[in-house]
Amino acid sequence: VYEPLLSEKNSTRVEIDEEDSPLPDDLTRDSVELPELSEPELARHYTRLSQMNWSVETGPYPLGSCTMKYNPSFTEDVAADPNAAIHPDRSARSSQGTLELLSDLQDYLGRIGGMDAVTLQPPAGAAGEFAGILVAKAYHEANGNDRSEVIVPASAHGTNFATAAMAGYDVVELPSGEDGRVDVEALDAAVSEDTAALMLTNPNTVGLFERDIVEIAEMVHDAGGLLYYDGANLNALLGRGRPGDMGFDIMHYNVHKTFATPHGGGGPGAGPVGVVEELAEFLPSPHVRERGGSYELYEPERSVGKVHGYAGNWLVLVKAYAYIARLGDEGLADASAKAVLNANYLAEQVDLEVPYGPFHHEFAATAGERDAADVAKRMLDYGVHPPTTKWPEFVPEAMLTEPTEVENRDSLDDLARAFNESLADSEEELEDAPSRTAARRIDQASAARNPRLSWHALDAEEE
Amino acid sequence: VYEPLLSEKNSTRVEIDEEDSPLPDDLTRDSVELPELSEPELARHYTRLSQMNWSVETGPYPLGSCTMKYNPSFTEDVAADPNAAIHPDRSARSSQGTLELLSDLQDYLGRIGGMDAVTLQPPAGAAGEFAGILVAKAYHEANGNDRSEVIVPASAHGTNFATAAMAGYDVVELPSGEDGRVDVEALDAAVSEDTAALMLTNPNTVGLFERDIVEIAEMVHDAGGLLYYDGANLNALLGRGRPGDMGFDIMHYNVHKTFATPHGGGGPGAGPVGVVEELAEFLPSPHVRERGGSYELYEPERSVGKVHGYAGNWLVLVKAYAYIARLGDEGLADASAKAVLNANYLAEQVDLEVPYGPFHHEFAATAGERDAADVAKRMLDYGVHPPTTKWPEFVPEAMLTEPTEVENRDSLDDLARAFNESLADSEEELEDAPSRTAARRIDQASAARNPRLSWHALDAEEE
Amino acid sequence: MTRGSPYAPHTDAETKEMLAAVGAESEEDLFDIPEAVRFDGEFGIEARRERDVRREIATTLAKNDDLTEFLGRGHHSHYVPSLVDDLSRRSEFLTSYTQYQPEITQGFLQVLFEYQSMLVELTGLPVANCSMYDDATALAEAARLAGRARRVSGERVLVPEILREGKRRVLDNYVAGTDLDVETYPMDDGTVDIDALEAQVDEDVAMVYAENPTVRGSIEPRLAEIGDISDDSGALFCLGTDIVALALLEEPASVGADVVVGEADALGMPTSYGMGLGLFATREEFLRQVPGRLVGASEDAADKRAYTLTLQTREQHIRKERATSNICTNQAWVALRTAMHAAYLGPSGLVDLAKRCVTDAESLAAELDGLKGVRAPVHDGHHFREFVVHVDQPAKAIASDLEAEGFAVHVVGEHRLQVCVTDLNASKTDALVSAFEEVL
Amino acid sequence: MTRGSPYAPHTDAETKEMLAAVGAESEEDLFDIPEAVRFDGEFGIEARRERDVRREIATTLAKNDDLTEFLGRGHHSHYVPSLVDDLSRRSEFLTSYTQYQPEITQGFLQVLFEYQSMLVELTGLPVANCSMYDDATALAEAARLAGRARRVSGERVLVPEILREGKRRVLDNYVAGTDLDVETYPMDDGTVDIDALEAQVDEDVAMVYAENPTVRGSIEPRLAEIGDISDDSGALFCLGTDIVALALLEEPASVGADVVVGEADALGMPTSYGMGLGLFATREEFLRQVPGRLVGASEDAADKRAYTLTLQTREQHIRKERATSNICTNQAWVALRTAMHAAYLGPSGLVDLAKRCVTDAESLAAELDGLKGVRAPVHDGHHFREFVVHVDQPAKAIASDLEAEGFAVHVVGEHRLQVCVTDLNASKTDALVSAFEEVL
Repeated sequence: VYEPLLSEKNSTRVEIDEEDSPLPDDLTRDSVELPELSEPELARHYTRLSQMNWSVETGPYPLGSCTMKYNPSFTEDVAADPNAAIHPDRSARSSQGTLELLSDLQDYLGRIGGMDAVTLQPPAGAAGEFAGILVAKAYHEANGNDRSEVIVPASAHGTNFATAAMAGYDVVELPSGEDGRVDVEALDAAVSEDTAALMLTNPNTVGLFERDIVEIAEMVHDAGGLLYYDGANLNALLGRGRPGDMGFDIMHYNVHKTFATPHGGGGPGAGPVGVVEELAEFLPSPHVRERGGSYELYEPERSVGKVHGYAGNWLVLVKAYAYIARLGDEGLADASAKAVLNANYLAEQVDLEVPYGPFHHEFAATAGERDAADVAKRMLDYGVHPPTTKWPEFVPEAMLTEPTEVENRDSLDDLARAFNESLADSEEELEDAPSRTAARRIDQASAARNPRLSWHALDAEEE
Repeated sequence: VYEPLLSEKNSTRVEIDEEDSPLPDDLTRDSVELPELSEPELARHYTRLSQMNWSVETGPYPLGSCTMKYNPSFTEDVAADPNAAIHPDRSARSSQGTLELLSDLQDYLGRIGGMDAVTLQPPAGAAGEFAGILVAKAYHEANGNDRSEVIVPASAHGTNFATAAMAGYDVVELPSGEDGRVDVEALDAAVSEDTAALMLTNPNTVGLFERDIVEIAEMVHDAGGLLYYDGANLNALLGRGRPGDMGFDIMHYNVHKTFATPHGGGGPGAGPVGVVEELAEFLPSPHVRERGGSYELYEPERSVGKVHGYAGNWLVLVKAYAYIARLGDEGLADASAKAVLNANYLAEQVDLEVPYGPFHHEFAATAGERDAADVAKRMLDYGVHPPTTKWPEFVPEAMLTEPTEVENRDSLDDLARAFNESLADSEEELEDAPSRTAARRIDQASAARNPRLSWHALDAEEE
Repeated sequence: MTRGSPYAPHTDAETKEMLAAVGAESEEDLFDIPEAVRFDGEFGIEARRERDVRREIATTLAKNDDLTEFLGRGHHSHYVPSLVDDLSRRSEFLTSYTQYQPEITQGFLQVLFEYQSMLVELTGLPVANCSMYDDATALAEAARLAGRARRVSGERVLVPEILREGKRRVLDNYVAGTDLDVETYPMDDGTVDIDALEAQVDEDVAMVYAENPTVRGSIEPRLAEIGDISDDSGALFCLGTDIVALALLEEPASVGADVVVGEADALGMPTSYGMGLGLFATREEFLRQVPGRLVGASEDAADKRAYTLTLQTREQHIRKERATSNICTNQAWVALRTAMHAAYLGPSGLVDLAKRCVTDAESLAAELDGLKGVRAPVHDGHHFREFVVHVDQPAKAIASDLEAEGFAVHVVGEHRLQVCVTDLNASKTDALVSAFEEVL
Repeated sequence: MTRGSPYAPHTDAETKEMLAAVGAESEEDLFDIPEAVRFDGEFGIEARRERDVRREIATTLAKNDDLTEFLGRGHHSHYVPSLVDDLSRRSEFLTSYTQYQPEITQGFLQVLFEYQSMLVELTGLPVANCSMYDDATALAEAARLAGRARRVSGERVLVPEILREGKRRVLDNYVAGTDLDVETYPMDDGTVDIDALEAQVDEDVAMVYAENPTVRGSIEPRLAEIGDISDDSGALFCLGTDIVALALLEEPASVGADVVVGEADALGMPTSYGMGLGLFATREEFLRQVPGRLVGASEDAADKRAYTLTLQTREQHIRKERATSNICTNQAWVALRTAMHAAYLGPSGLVDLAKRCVTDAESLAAELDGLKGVRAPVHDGHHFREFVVHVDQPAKAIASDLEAEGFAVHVVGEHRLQVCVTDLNASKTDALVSAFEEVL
């Protein structure tokens, strides 16, 4: 299966001549050369390409830490409502519907996370982290209390490190404890009056609940620091534990993980941020609130300003609202229960050691003597998507697996079979994998060594 | 690629007990046993099945006489308008929008076919034929002139024969002339005062225009018969010839062929019927007309009654209207021009004899010594959909090919290559074909010999 | 790009080259049409941009009043889950043709096979076809089947006196070319007058047709007796119903139905101005007399299960004037949607939905019955979705006034309305009752 | 089915068996959460049926007034062809993840590669990434890139004094953790005051940012000079623009732009309350400083062309605190839609659309200028899509009155409005002019 590039189907140069241009020549470019194709050709192009793409509706997608849940199609209809298609610079008076929905979603998220105020502005989880750390920074500054460090466990998502650095903090990396959780003694050593915040995922990136969370929170708070919750794993806890109740001061939600908005091949997501009452005045601007039956936008008193040019990924937020409303208390709690059950059941069926536990919605198996990435490639040959591999790093040859609640037992058994048969295959078969897919193993090194990032680059190479 | 049946995924028996039923036991069944599956499971089931299906958006679909054009996706949006979702028993007063659109479409079709009045009720081409023949019958009866025969060329669509028989007529089959067209002498011999109608496709089923159409019309009319136009090949003539101008009294339109409404895997279509002024009073009931700025439904004076329980396939008609409005005069004429150009170009590239010409939008090549059906199966291995085979019967080993206007030259060249490479392959390869598709050659004889028409039948067989 | 069809991909240069390749000077050269019948006029239809067509049609359709419909009588709708729209619109389904090359159309064939299987389960009959146009044509085809397959020499087709006009008129047309005659038998309080029917049935009856529920929504209490009466005289018993009713009401096979017809589009389709999906199921004995397409299981050359259209020798493209029907294009895509919706509901959801059709109708009838000058339901017994309402005042006037209040109901007699309730309008029944109070 | 999530497929029986398989008695047993922090309360969120959620949200959104918007200022929309909705909604695209297993995600990778290629063509720069969140974050990332990659030792980032507030505030936050300082330079009659800029630029300037068109819709006439000034001092020249403007206005590479940022969602997306698609393109020299994802061509083991995410060592999941940005999830699906829309238009359609952005704005300005008490455009020179309008009366009052008439425009000063026209509202310009007359 090979679908030519658009540019290989047609390439047409359109000249921009002064005579039929509304602009003088010196304000315009000379020409544009792009593919000129008809609608039927494009329909086929993209239909074929779509069929060359794995997705949640194709089959299991057990990428650990990515939470690839089923995305209910009705949420797409809801977001396609023409009344949702409004400009952000409209008056509040003429956009009451949008503001009401945003306000309701702020409220829902607050209840789910145990947070007092929620901003919906961050357009992705990482942007949420950035907004959250800006809030922490502003809080400390407002207290005349400049702090220079953010503590991040070694097992944390890369975004935590990058975000802290982006906000100008020094990153203090906390090694994992022997049981895979935060080493409280190491934390004690790391925490100081320079500590602006500790960023924590709970359950952590191998699915373990940080049992010492109350103690951890006390330690950080005693030192005047704040506790930041990375919401990437919230799908494990719905209805059973709330970051706000555990002592977290700030958290972000990944609505494309926990609330089933589609990942769209890498985005758009949305990363709302919840904070405790004390921090509400620092939230990004504008914030939505109800006043006397109508909704308004306002700037929180000590707002950190903006992390997005407008109001974030509105259409994604609509889908998240629809999902939460569809499930309600019972559905959300059940989603987590089944996500955790599935992870536990699958781990039981897989012939691999899982060094750390008890885990929740995901588990980090170790491929042991095998190369985890090779095993993953071989799994492609068995018709499933493999788990996240070689991460987190403290698990050797990690295969971080998160089936989510949407698989049933049959499909988990299929997944397990793919694991086990891959593991039983020879080293040669693994290195040669995938051999049954349309595309064979792709040379990543060559792509990086000789970057060809456009069809222009390919054309140049051919010449 | 194999996707289990729904029933292989789950089978759940739900009992209907008197205690929680709103009906007494003797009015209800005992139980229902069907698959009980969740939304994610169904989404995957149907997504996978869809990927096991050829379609216009997958690639070329040159089925002769089927006119597989591109179906513009915007027409789906138009038909999904909530205001289109109304019940047929509404008052005319409250359904003016629907009536206006129907009236406008009647008008458009009349202009395109050169007809004076058009009914939109028939839900498919064959139903249109039936309505048309009923009109002819009613006309003759109204003239106190019972006639018993309908003349149909041997090369005609099977529906023509079946329709005439269904309406109670004896079918007189007219052999094809040596040039592939109507043999005027044979027609002369066949026409009599028993002739209710001659049903004709023009261009005919091998793409030839019936050059003697004026003479043919005269012969039939002189004998008191009517001339019926089968609209299956209208895509060849748009803007260049109108059945009404050629002497046809009645015609049907296949909107899923000519006006690009999707075929939907076999339906729904729509088969509007146009007639000349003299026959308008016989059209099915109700008919739509404008009176003083508003639209009403009425029963034509001598209406043949109904061929559909309500108003036919309304949503299909909306799509047809949208297509016609999008193209307009120039677009429709261009569609035909390109359809004819494509057929001629493709025929030129294919290493097969085309015994009859000049053809228009389709051509009947002959596979000669090869089995046309085997060649077709082999073409599947080259990644295209083959033409209609072994029909019409007067062309030996016919491969009736209609690329339509939506292919470009590259794709026609690909098609030609598939033809030619298949033809160059060995007899063995042909008989073994397809060998590269997910499903291999399917045993049709066994399916008919041992009919298994439900999962119940498969279960019974296994026991 | 060239002007002309936006869906023809040819550039001007390409057109020229292709013309050259076929040895023609212009596109017009390719048309072999005698001068006398060449059309050189114009249709006078102006091409419009996509967005303008969308806007224009939206504007036109917006002239349909925004009414809450309590309408039924054979065209019923329930809430169609978004999943059905989303998946059925996938172009591989929507833009495919009849499955004449089964090797590359297994997906659609399997869905149709599953559709057939669901109807086999629901009717209890072993053969269900892929679809007829609607309930009316399905009934008409059943009568023709009875004529071809008849076990007796009779020519009479008996139908209830209370029958939707559209159905009756289609039936009349379909049998007009045969020697069959359609007669009615009487009803009693909305359901079959069994004694009268029995008296009317003789050995010259080819088919007895009854409905459950009836067009007035009555649930037929003595179906098995109708089956027996038919069977005793050698007539075929044809039962009319719909796909949701099948999930709760007596199983057709168990009451002796030989053919089951009716509407299946109550699942899978929005209200669509009468666009339907004719269901058609029958006994094994009549397999080769079935109209329309059938999908069967088979094996491919690698011995894997596969599906294919089968028994095509019944059909017009092979059998021509001796075909069982002239049907070619059917309602395949509607059947696909209906199968998806039924699968979405599953047996629990289907049965629940059917139960609601009984209870919602009962509640609404009781509420209307409480109004002065209104009696509902007019007929005794149980109802499914709909029922007849007696109003002391002229029914037409009431209906017209209700329309002004934003509600549509059927007028079925001088003092009779008919009201249909489903999950789509169930939340508006209070408003309907208030509107009745308003206009009475 | 179990109660609970409609999207968890487990039957009760299955759940029990699975619990048994893992040796747990109940689902609760699987949660290792200390008593102290176990949540046993309720959210108080009631589950609703699909149709009820749809109805509820539709009802809420219907509270947005039905206004014809003449709004722009960085969030622009053009008519999105149905094709884009249809194809982008295909679940294989919509429900897929980042392409970490390229062997089974070639489809999405190729679309992103094509998106990058289109931007390479339009900007003239050889490197374009897969997307940033929006124009504001793209600008902010450009400043950070300038900080990392700078050729000079300077810390100053110069931006025009007329800049959308949202952009400025995001920029401020992104540079707050660096040693960069943001300063403004003056504008003259809506475009860059070249002399003032030149005077301000020194060797301590890391980046000069200019926009074409500006936020007020002015087309910048002296871009190349800005490029030269930047180049001479060793500063990076960052140009802000949008994907439609790129098709007509001067090619960024030809005026010396080192980085191009801006909005690409003017194609592919409906008006969506500011949801964006940040475009980001730059010179080869800064390739390893680029934030976000890049798709590159490569070969598979069978030597066939294939695509893959590349140069990932720039990214947070590998480089952690030394990453070029913390961005992870981006706007990939929006980029896919934008690529589809751009492909649908083709070069002719794109250029035509861009020309209309000039002519439609000119015509509307001229019409408004004809009204008493109105002057438009306020700035001389050429405009793209939008322009500033002077009104003698207070702008707020006029805007509010226009809103009552059904039109939305921007208020950008005490006596200044801003009006934006695209193909979506072009048919309503007469109505807007009439409304102006009405409210003046």
